[in-house]
Amino acid sequence: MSDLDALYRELILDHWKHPQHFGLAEEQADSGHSGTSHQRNPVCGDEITLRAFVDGETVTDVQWEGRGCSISQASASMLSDLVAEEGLSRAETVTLIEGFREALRSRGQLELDEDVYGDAAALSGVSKFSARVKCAMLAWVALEDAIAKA
Amino acid sequence: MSDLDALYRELILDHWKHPQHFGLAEEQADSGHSGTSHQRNPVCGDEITLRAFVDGETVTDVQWEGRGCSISQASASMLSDLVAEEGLSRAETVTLIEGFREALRSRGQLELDEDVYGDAAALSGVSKFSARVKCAMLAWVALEDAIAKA
Amino acid sequence: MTSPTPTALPALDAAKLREDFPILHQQVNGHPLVYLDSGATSQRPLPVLDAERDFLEHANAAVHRGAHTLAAEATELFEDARATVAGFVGARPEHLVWTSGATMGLNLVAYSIGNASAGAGAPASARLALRPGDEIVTTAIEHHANLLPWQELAARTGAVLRHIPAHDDGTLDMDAAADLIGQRTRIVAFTHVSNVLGIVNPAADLVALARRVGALTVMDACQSAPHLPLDLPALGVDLAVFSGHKMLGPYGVGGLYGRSDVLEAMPPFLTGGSMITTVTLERAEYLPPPQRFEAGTQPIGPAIGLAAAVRYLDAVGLDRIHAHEGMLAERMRAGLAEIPGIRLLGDAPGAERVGLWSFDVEGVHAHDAGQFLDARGIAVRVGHHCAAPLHARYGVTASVRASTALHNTLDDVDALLDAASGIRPYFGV
Amino acid sequence: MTSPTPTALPALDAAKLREDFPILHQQVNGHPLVYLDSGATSQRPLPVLDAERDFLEHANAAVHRGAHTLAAEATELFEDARATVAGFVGARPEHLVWTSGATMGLNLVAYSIGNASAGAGAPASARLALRPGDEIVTTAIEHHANLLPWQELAARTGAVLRHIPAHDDGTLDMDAAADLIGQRTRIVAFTHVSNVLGIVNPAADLVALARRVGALTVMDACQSAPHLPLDLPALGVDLAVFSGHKMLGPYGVGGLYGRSDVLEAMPPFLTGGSMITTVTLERAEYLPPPQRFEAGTQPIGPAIGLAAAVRYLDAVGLDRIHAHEGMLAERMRAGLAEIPGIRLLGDAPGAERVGLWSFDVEGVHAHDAGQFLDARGIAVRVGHHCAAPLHARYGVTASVRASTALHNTLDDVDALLDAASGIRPYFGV
Ligand SMILES: Cc1ncc(COP(=O)(O)O)c(C=O)c1O
Ligand SMILES: Cc1ncc(COP(=O)(O)O)c(C=O)c1O
Repeated sequence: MSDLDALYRELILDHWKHPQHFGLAEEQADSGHSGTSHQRNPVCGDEITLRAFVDGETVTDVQWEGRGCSISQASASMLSDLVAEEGLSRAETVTLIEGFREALRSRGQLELDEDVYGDAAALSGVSKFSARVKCAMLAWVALEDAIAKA
Repeated sequence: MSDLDALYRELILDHWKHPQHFGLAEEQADSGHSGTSHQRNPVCGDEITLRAFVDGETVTDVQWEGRGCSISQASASMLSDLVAEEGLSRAETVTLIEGFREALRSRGQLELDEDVYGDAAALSGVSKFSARVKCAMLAWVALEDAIAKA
Repeated sequence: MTSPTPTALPALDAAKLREDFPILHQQVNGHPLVYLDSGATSQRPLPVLDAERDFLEHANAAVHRGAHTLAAEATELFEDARATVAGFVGARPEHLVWTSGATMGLNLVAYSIGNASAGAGAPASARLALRPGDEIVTTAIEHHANLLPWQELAARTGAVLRHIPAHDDGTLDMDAAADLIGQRTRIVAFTHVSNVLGIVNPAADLVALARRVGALTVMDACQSAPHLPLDLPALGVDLAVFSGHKMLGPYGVGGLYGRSDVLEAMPPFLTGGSMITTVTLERAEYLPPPQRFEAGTQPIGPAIGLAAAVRYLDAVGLDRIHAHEGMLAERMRAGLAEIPGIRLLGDAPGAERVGLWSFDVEGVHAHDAGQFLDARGIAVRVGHHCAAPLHARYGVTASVRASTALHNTLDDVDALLDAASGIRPYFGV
Repeated sequence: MTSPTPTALPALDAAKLREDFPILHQQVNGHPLVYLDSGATSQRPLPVLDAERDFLEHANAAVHRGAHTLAAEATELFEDARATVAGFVGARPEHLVWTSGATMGLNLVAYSIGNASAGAGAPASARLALRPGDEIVTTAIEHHANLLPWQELAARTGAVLRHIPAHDDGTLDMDAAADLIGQRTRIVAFTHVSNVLGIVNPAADLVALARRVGALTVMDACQSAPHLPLDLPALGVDLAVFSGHKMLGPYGVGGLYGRSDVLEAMPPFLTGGSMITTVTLERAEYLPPPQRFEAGTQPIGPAIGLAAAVRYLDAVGLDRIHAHEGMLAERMRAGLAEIPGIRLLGDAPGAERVGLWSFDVEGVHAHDAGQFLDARGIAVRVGHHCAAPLHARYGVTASVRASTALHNTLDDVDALLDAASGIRPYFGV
């Protein structure tokens, strides 16, 4: 597998073309149970708006909209899938995000565990491309922020 | 003769220790017949105030006061001697100054003619020391300016 | 393409020039490096690297302030560099102010005018002062460096910022310019060549429009200085800036060219050592230009390196460079236009250009396209290239830009074209 | 001399270090060069020259804005350099802003506060705003770079500039400082080490006085950074500046250190590329620090060179350097004080110092004295060293300054002393 193919795994291109949890439902404007974050990558102008729904300590759903490169879009899609399906707690989600950040900053040293990260584990290859780490992180930073606000 | 001795000729040290035409007579404040110029070397803070007296087209006298290095002081002294004693015209003085400037900027290529420049010809050696050219020029620039004002 | 091809001159031999650039001789991701990012920063030929190093190994000293031998030698080299770089743009040494780069040069001008507007400077500075309602005209295609300083100046002074719009083909709307530049216009700031579009703007026409109303002209020559012959006094602009690192020279140095009367009227911007005549604890008096604008230790080594860079450019010949890069641009255009889904930004038929094209790949984000090219050793820039409003004008947030320099060959262009045709297939769009 | 001499460490071997400095191995006017002008600009050791050149030959590209391999590599090297240089002064990377030098750093601070005073910036910027009657306190011994920007800021805002006086022995009058720094004081700007006197000022005491009244502290660390161990966060200053070229590094780069909350509150100064989040034709929003203050292409090669310089300094050890230079200063003082007609400026008994002395030669102008020394291959600086008010304080317009670096040996000092004793005899005074 070439380096490029290791970056653009099948799974990533799939999520990019068929983004999950895409679209912010208009009627569900922010309540006590949700928080919204807007994040932007100043270099390329990519942006994301992500909303997290929290019930007590449990993150129940994630919705997002945005535009950007395949990595940033796929990452948002994979993250939403992961969090919404697992019914993680706030604390678990924060730990998840921290682990993801660490792996992506590892310059290829750390692999993401598929059992923990699901499809998002396919983003491990990004960590070798330091200029793309920000793209992959965008949604995760947004989720971190959105949960803090919810 | 060492390079240093070529710079600090006997004659220069003499003029430095015994400056000619030094002192601005208070009673003779600027009239239509004189012009005064103040010049400063910003690097070292050296300064000179020089007054030129002009009768019609003839430069009749030069007086100056100032402080600075031996080169700048000797140069002022020599210049005053030269101009005051020769009774040069404005035009001749300007030509003299231009020739002096050219020689000093020649990086050792041009020698000042003793017949024309008198004691000031001893300043030829300065042209090899580019950092000192400004010192030697200070009085000459002041005279140029003072004549223009007179 | 109306680029002048001086048939009298033999074409330059880019393959031979390449040998002077050590960085080009490497493999990237298993392919020979194809450097098509000179618009961001150029690579340095050996004579530039050597000039700076020689200076540092043999003559380095702080200039203008010392009498010792090294200091005198360094001062001469530094002032010779000023004369050389000034001469490169047709100017005299006293019309060239050293800066740390183009961004700094444009900020210098804007802040100096801001200071004049606040009452600083000599009586002559009053003519530069802006009052509320005065207008600053720039264009819709500027690099942020020639936009933000004017936004800030307008905010500080109450002046109004207006923009000459661009046509869809990337050329400036000169009819609109003629309407916009009016009695209230005090400054017209424009780029000679956009770093996204590559089109050479009609500088002389803009200068004429500004002159008609007595407005000051400020030209961003970053993307023209290394690519075409430039005679700033002949062009008639009042002020112009360029960056060393974009013209084969070092980082950390640039030039601000100014007409005597304009520089004379400008109050100081940065203050500190070496730009004063007298200083007391309470107040300071300032030297004439260019020193007035050169506070503190100047980039001495980089200035000497930049002089070597313009000597290198001059030795090759700006006419030949312009013709060569025009030829590369022509081939690039022809090839890119044929690739399905690629849209060129600023594809104005017949416009004079430098060797630079930006493009959008339908369905593929610029970052992904750039990554794909990089995997084949091709270095291009992706993003908004510090010209976000221009990209918004074209309905995109980012584009891919391939920019050439005198060392690029037709092989480089062909490598780009070959790889670019693979982008959309790879991503399956 | 109370310089700490860490007896645990073996003294540094200056003669060995000399070998790393190519420029030192030359004859000047028939004598081996004795470089005693590091206070003006330091010389660069081979690892610094090589680091910059290696980068330019192998990894050069514009940073932060590109996805291609060279750009990614250059960005990593550039940000690693930031971490290295920040670490050198005890700080974290996000607290270090690249500048083109100390003069630029001080102007950045003064203009940013000026912009805050004019209403720019975030709500937090209001706490930096100056109002008429507010006071800026600096000292009577500053370099023009730490005086003129404050004069200008005072003039722009209506603030009042006051000066902590110095005793005859060159130490600051700390009783006067305690009186001057009061409720109206908003900024206290001082030099850590004067470039004329060489005395290490009581920075921690000044910071304490400023803190008492909630004033911002700005420290000029130009002449301390290369000569003694520096921990800026521990010292407690809010902001501090230094210049690369004075600390074995390249021209064209310097650092501004700032505490997070202070940098956060400061509005932008220079505007342009790479410091924004969003830009439209009408307005821009700015990135957080440090990027907010880094408009345009940064001095990438020089930053990488500066990182190599501080690694070199660190490898030798700042404690050892401080002890070594203190020893040179001691010998210099003893020798100069014995020469009839030589008067040392700032001869404070027992003061902690760096290896630098300025002196006046009775009856001989500094220019002439410097010329005489140069004829013997000894490079010293003559003039007011951009500290005219300090010289006025001592009743002279110019002085001779001999300043050392880690490569200077006792032989260098002895050569100076031997030659200096010949000055007055040569000029017959
Ligand atoms: C104490 C001090 N402050 C500031 C400066 C200014 O530094 P630069 O000229 O590198 O900006 C210098 C050096 O000239 C200095 O010695
Ligand atoms: C057209 C144009 N103007 C200004 C700039 C800013 O130049 P610098 O970043 O060297 O200050 C650039 C380069 O980024 C440019 O391309």
